[in-house]
Amino acid sequence: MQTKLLFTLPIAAVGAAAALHATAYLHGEAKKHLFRFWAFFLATLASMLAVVYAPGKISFLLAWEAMGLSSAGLVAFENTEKPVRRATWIYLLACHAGACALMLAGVLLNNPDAFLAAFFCAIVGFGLKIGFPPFHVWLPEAHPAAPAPASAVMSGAMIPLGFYGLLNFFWPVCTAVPYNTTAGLTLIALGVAGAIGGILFALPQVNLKKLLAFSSVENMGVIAMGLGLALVANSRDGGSLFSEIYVLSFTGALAHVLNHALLKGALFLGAGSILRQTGTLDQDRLGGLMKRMPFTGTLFTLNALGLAGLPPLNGFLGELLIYTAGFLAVRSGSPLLVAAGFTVLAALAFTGGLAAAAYCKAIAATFLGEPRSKAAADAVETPKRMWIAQLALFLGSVAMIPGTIFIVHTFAVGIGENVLLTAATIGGALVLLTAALVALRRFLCPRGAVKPQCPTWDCGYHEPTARMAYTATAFTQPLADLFAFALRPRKHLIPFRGHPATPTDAALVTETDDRALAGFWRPLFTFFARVFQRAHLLQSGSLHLYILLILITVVVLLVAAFAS
Amino acid sequence: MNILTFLLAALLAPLLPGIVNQTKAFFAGRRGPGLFRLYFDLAKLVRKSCPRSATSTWLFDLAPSVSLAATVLAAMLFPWGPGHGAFASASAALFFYLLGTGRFFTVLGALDTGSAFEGMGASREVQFSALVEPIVFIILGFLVCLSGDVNLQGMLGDYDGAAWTHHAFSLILIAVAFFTILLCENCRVPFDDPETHLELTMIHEAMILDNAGPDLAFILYGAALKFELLAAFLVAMLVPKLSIGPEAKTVVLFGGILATAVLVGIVESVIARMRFLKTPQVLLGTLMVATLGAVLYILF
Amino acid sequence: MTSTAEILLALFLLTNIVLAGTGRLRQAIRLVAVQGWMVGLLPILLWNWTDAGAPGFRVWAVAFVNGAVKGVALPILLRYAADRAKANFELEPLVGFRLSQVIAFAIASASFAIGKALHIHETVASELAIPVAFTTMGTGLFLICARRKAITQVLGFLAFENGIAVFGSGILLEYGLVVELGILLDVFVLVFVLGIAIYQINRTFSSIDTDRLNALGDVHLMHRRG
Amino acid sequence: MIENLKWLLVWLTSALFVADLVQSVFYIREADRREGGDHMSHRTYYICLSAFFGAMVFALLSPSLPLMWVAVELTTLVSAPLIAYHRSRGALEAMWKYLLICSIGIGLALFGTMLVMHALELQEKGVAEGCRMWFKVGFVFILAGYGTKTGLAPFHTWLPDAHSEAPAPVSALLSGALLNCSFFAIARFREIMPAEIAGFCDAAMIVFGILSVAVAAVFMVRQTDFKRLLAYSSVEHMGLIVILFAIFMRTPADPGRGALISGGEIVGDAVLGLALLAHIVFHSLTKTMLFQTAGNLLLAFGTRAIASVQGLGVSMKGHAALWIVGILFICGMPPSVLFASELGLVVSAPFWMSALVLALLFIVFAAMMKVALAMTMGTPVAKPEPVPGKMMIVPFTLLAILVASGVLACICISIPGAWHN
Repeated sequence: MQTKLLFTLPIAAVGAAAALHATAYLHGEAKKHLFRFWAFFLATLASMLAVVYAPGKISFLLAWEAMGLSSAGLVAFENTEKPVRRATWIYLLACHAGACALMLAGVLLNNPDAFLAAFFCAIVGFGLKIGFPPFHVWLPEAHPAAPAPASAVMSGAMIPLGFYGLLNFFWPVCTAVPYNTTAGLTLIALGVAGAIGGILFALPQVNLKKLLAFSSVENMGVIAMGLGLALVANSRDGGSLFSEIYVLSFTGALAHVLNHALLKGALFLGAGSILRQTGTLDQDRLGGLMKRMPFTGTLFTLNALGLAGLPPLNGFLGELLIYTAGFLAVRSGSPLLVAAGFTVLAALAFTGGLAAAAYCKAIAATFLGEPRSKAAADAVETPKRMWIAQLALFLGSVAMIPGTIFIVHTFAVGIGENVLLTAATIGGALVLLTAALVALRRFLCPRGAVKPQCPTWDCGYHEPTARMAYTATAFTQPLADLFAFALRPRKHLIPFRGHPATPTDAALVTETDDRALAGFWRPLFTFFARVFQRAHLLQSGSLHLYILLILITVVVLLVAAFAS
Repeated sequence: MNILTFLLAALLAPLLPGIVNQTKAFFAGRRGPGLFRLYFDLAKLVRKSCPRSATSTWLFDLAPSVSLAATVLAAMLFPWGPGHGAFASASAALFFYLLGTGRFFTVLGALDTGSAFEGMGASREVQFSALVEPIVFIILGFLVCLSGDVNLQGMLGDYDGAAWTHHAFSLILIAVAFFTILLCENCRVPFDDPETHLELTMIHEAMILDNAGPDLAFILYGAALKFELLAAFLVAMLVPKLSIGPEAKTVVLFGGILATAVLVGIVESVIARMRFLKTPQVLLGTLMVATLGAVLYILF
Repeated sequence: MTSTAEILLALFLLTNIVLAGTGRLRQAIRLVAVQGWMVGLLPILLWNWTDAGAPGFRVWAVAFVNGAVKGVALPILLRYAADRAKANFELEPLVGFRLSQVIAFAIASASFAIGKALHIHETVASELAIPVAFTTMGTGLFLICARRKAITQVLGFLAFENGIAVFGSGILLEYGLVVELGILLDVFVLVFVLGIAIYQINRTFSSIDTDRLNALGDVHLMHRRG
Repeated sequence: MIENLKWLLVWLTSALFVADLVQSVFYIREADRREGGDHMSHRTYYICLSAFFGAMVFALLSPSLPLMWVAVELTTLVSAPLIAYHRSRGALEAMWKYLLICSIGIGLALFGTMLVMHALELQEKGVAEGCRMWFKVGFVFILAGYGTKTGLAPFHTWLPDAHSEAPAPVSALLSGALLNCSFFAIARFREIMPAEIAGFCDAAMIVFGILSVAVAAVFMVRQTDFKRLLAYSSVEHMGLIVILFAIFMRTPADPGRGALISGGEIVGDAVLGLALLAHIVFHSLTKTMLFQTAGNLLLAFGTRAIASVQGLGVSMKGHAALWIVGILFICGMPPSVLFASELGLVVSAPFWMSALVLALLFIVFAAMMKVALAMTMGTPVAKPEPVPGKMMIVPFTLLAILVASGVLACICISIPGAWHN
C-alpha cells in the first residue's frame, strides 16, 4: 500500500504541474490538436494510475499496454515530423516488446520453480520501460520528440513504474533467500551500467532534452543499484546490520524515485519553456538566457543542483542513504556484500561527479554567457504559469526533505535517521551561512560597487563575442575524449576552403549517438530485414514454383506420416 | 574545546599556502613572499570594491559565498579536537558532497562570465573532480573497514595502532592515493601550477579570473581552508587512537597539517607540472592504488 | 474379371509415363482422353460380378458419365480452347522429356511403396488401383510444374483429376456417388472457367505462356521499388 | 465444439456478407468512375457475390463431408471471377493463380476425403491397425488441400495476389469468411480423427500454424504494398487460429481453468475455446474493416504503393484513424479482443511455443507499425482525391463494434477468474 501511494505521488504531482505548464506550452495550437493532446495526456495519467492500482496480473498488463499506447500518442503529437515518426515507432516497439516479455514473465510466475526465468523476463519487460541498458534506446528518441509536458510525465512518473512492477510482483520472492543474491547482483550490474553509461552519454549531448533523457537512464540506474544492494544485503541471513542495510538502501532508492520524479519533471518543463521561447534546444545555439528568462533559469539551476545530488537539496538525501548502506555493507564482512558495497560506492561517486559536470554544462551552455544565436538573444520570459509549474515541483522536492526523514523514521532505523537529520541540518546551515556571507559581502562592497562595469576579462582582448565563449561541446570535450572508446563521437571537420588569404569558415561538428541504438539494435534490425528480403524470392510470382512447393510439402508430410 | 580547535583551524588556514611557498622558495634559494602573505592579501582584498563583468548574473555574485560557506561547514564537520561535537553522526559522504556543492557553484560562477579561459578552467575542474570522486569513496570504504564506523568522526583515527603493524602496506597505499587526491583537488603541482600566470595552463586560477575584492578574498580563503581540510583528513586518517589521550591527537593533527604543507612544498619544488592529457592516466593509477590498498586490507 | 481390370490399370500406368514423355499438345490431349475412357471403364471392370451380380444402374451411369466427360467432352473442350488460343503444338517443357519420364517412373515406384505401406485391404477392389492413382496424381502435378503453357497446366490438372477418379472407383464404389458427382461438377466447371480464363489471358497477354504470368509477387515489387 | 463453431461461422459469414454487400454498392460504382477500364457487369458481380456467400454457408451447413467438399469447390469457382472484376493483367493473373492453386488444393482435399471415408469404413469393419494409416494419410491430404484454401504456409502463395488484386469488398470477404470456412473443414476432419493419431494431427497443425506466422512475418518486413500486407496478416492470423485449435484439441478440459460446455457435455478447455472463437470472429471483423479502408485508400490514391500514401493524418483524417487503429487492433493491442485471445494462447501453450509465437508476432508488429506510421504520419507526398464520406460508414461501424466489444472483453479478462463460466 505504501508503495502504491509512493508511486501515485509523482503521477499526481508531475501530472498536475505538466498540465499547468501545457496550458501555456500549447498556446496557439489548433483546436483539434489541443483536443488530441489532452485526450492522450489524460489517458496516459489515467492508465498510469490504473497500473498502480491494478488488482491482478492481467489487469496490470492491460493498464501497462494502455499506458504505452496513450503515451505513444503523446510522442506522435508532432505527427508531420520525420524524426517524430521514427521515435514513435521505436517507442511502440519498446512498449510492445516489453509487454510480450511481461506476458511470458506472468506465465512463468505461475510455476514456482521457474522463478528466476520469470525474473529475467520481467527485467527485460520492465527494463524496456525503465531504460536499463541496452533497452533504453527509446528514451533519447522519444523524449526529444514528445511535447515537453509529455516528456516530463513520461520521464518523471512513467519510467519508475517499471520499478513499481518489480516491487509489486517480484519483491516478495526476490527477497526470499534462494533467489535474492542473483536478483540483487543482476540489479546492481544493470544499475551500474545504466548509471555510468547514462550519464556518460548525457554529458556530450547538445540537445537539452536528449541530455535529460540520458540522465533519466542514469537516475534509474541509481535506483536499481539501491534496490540491488538491498537484495544482496537481504540474502545474508545475518543480524540487525543486514536488515539495516536493506532498509537504508531500499528507502534510499524509493526516495530517489520521488526526487527524480519531481526534479526531472521540472527540468523537462524548463526545457519545454526554452524550446517555446527560443525555438531550439541546441545548447550550442543558446546561452545568456538567465538574463532574459530569470525565473526559468533560476529554477532550472536549482532543480539541476538537486538532481546532481548535491546538498542542501533533497536529491542528496536519497543518495546519502544509499551511500550509508554502502558503508555498512563494506563493514559487514560478508565478501559478496563487501564487494557489492565497494562497487556501489565507487559507481555512485563517479556518477555523482559526472552528473555535476553534465548539469554544470547544461546550465552554463543554456543560461550563462552571451546568447549564441538571435533566437536566444530575442527570448523573453515565459508566461507565469510555466515557471510556476516548475516552482511547484521544486518546492515539492524541498518539502521532500522532511518527507524523506519521515520515511526513514517510520522504518525506525537509528543510524539512517541521524545521518539524514545531520545532513538536513547542515543543509539548512549551508543556506543560512551563505546568506550571512552574502550579507557580509554586500556590506563590504556596497551596491554601487557591485554594478556591472566592465566586459569579461579575455586576456586583454577587448571585444569579446559570444563566439569566443566555451560552447557546450567544448566544455565536455575532455571527458568525451577520455571516454571516446565508449561514446564513439562522430566528428566532421569542415576545413578552410578557398584562397589562404580569404578562407571560408572552418567548423568542427561533434555528434554522439546512442551506442545501443547505432551499434546494436539498428544493425540487428537491418540484418534481419535484409535476410527476410532475400526470402521474398520464394514469392517470386512463378506459378510453377508455387505448385512445386505444394508438391514438396505434401511429400514431406507423407514421409512424416509414415515415419511417425 | 571543539569550537576552539575549529577556530584555531580556521585561523591557521591561510598560513598553509605561505608555508608551501616558503618551502618552495627555500628549495629555489629565494627569500619568498613570507609566511603570512595570504593574510595580508585577504586584508587588502576585503577593502577593495568588486567590479564585475557585464555578462555575468546573480550566479556570479553568489558563487564565492556559497563555495566558502560549503567549505566552512565541511570544516565544522571535521573532528578537529577531542570530544565529538554537534555533528557526531555526520556522514563522510556529506563532508565531500559539501565540497562538491562548493565546486559546483565555483564552476557555474566561472562559466557565468562567458569567458573562454574560465570555461577552459571549469571544464578541466569538473573533469578531474569527476575522476577523483570514485577514488575518494573507495578510500572512505577502506576507512570504514578500518574503523568499523560509518561516520566521519568515527572513521578518522578511531582504530587502534595494531592496524599499523598488520596492515601498514595498505595504509601506505591509501595514504599515497589520498595525497595525490589532495594535490589534485587543491590544484597543486603536478596537476596544476598556481604560480603560473598563463591562463591556458591554469585550472583553479583560470576560473576566478573575473573575481575581485571580497569575492576573491572568499575564494582564496576557501581554497586555503579546503587545502587545510584535506591535509587534516590525511593526517587524521593515518594516526590511530593514541594511548596518551585525545588532546595529544589534536596536537599531532595540527603538527601533521603543517608537515603536509611542507611536504606539498617539497613535491612542488622537485617535480614539474605535467601535461593535462596525462592527468586522467595518473588518476586512474591512483584509483588502482586505492583499490589495491582496500582489497589487500580486506583479504589479509 | 479382375485380371482385365489389372491389365487396364497397367495400361493406365503406361499412359502416365508416355504422357510425361510426349512433346505434342494434341497427342497429350489424346492421351488424357484415353485416360478418361479408362476411368470410365474401371468401375465396370472392377465390379465384383461373381458374387455381387450385375451392377445396378448407378454404376453404369457413373461409368458412362465419367467416360463421356473425361474421355470425350473435355478433350474437345481443350482442343477448342487450344485452337482458340492459337497455341502452337509444342509443349515447351521446363524439364526435358527424358528426365520427365524418369521422374514419372520414380513417382510410380514411390507410389507403389506407399501402396505397400498402406496395408491395402480386401475392401479395396484392386491392389493396383491405389498405386496407379498415386502415380497419376503425381504425374499430373509434376506436369503442371514442368510444362510452360497454361493449357498444358490444365492438362496436367486433368491427369491429376483422373488419378483421383481411379482412386475413387478403386475403393469407393459403394458410396462414391456424391464424390463422383463432385468430380464431374468440378471438372466441368473447372474446364469451362479455365477455357474462359485461357481465352481472357490470351486476349490480354497475347499468349498463354504462363511465364508471362508472374508479374505479381514480392520480389517484383522489390525491384520496382529499388 | 464443432457445432458452436459452425453456427458462429454462419452468423459471422452472414454479417460480413451484409457489410461487404453494402460496401460494394459504394465501392464498385466509385471504382468504375475512377478507374473505368474493362470490368465485369455489375449484375454478374452481385450474382457471383451472392453465390459465393451461398456456397460458403452451404459448406458450413453441409451434412456430409463430400458435400462440404463440393461446396468448398463451389466457393472457388464462384469467387474466381470476382477476383478478376477488373480485367487488368494483374487481376487475370491473380485469378489464374487462385484458380489453379486452389483447384489443386481442392483435388488433394477430395483425395483426402476419400481416404478418410475409406478409413471410416474400415473402422466400422473394425480393422484397427489398417485404418490408422489411412486416417493419417487422409489427414495429410486434408491438411494440404483445405490448408491451401485456408492460406496456411507454404500453400498460401495464391493469397497475396488474389487479395491484393480483388476489389476491396471481395478481398474482405475472401479473407474474413472464406479462409474461416476452409479452416472449418479442417476442424471437422480433425474432430473425427481417432485418438491414437491425434498427436500427429495436432503436431502437424502446430507446425503449419507456426510456419504460417513465420512466413507472414518474413514477408511483411519491408512490404511495399499495403493490400499485400493485409493479406499476409491474414496468413499470420490463420496460423494463430490453427495453433489455437490444435492446442485446444490436445488440452483436456481442466475444471480448475473452467471448461467449455456445449450441448450438455464438456468439449474442452474454456480459455482456449473462447480464445479460439474470439480470435476467429474478431480477426474477420478487423480484417474486413481494414480491407475496406485499404480499398478506399486505393481509390483515393490510385496506387497500392505504401511509399506514395503518406501523411494521411493531414490529408484524410478519418481514414488515418481507421487505418492506425485497425492495424493496432489486428496486432492485438488492447483494447482488442485479439489481445485477449493471444493472451489465452500464451497462457495455455507450452513456454517455448508462447515465446516463439510472441517473438514472431513482435516482428509482425514492427513491420505493420512501420507501415501504419509511414502512411498516417509525415507530410503528404501525393494529393489524394478523397472518397465520398459514405464509404466510411461501414468501416466506422465495424470499428465501433470492435472497440466496444474489445473494451468489454478486456474488462472481462481483467476480472480475476472471469474465465470460469
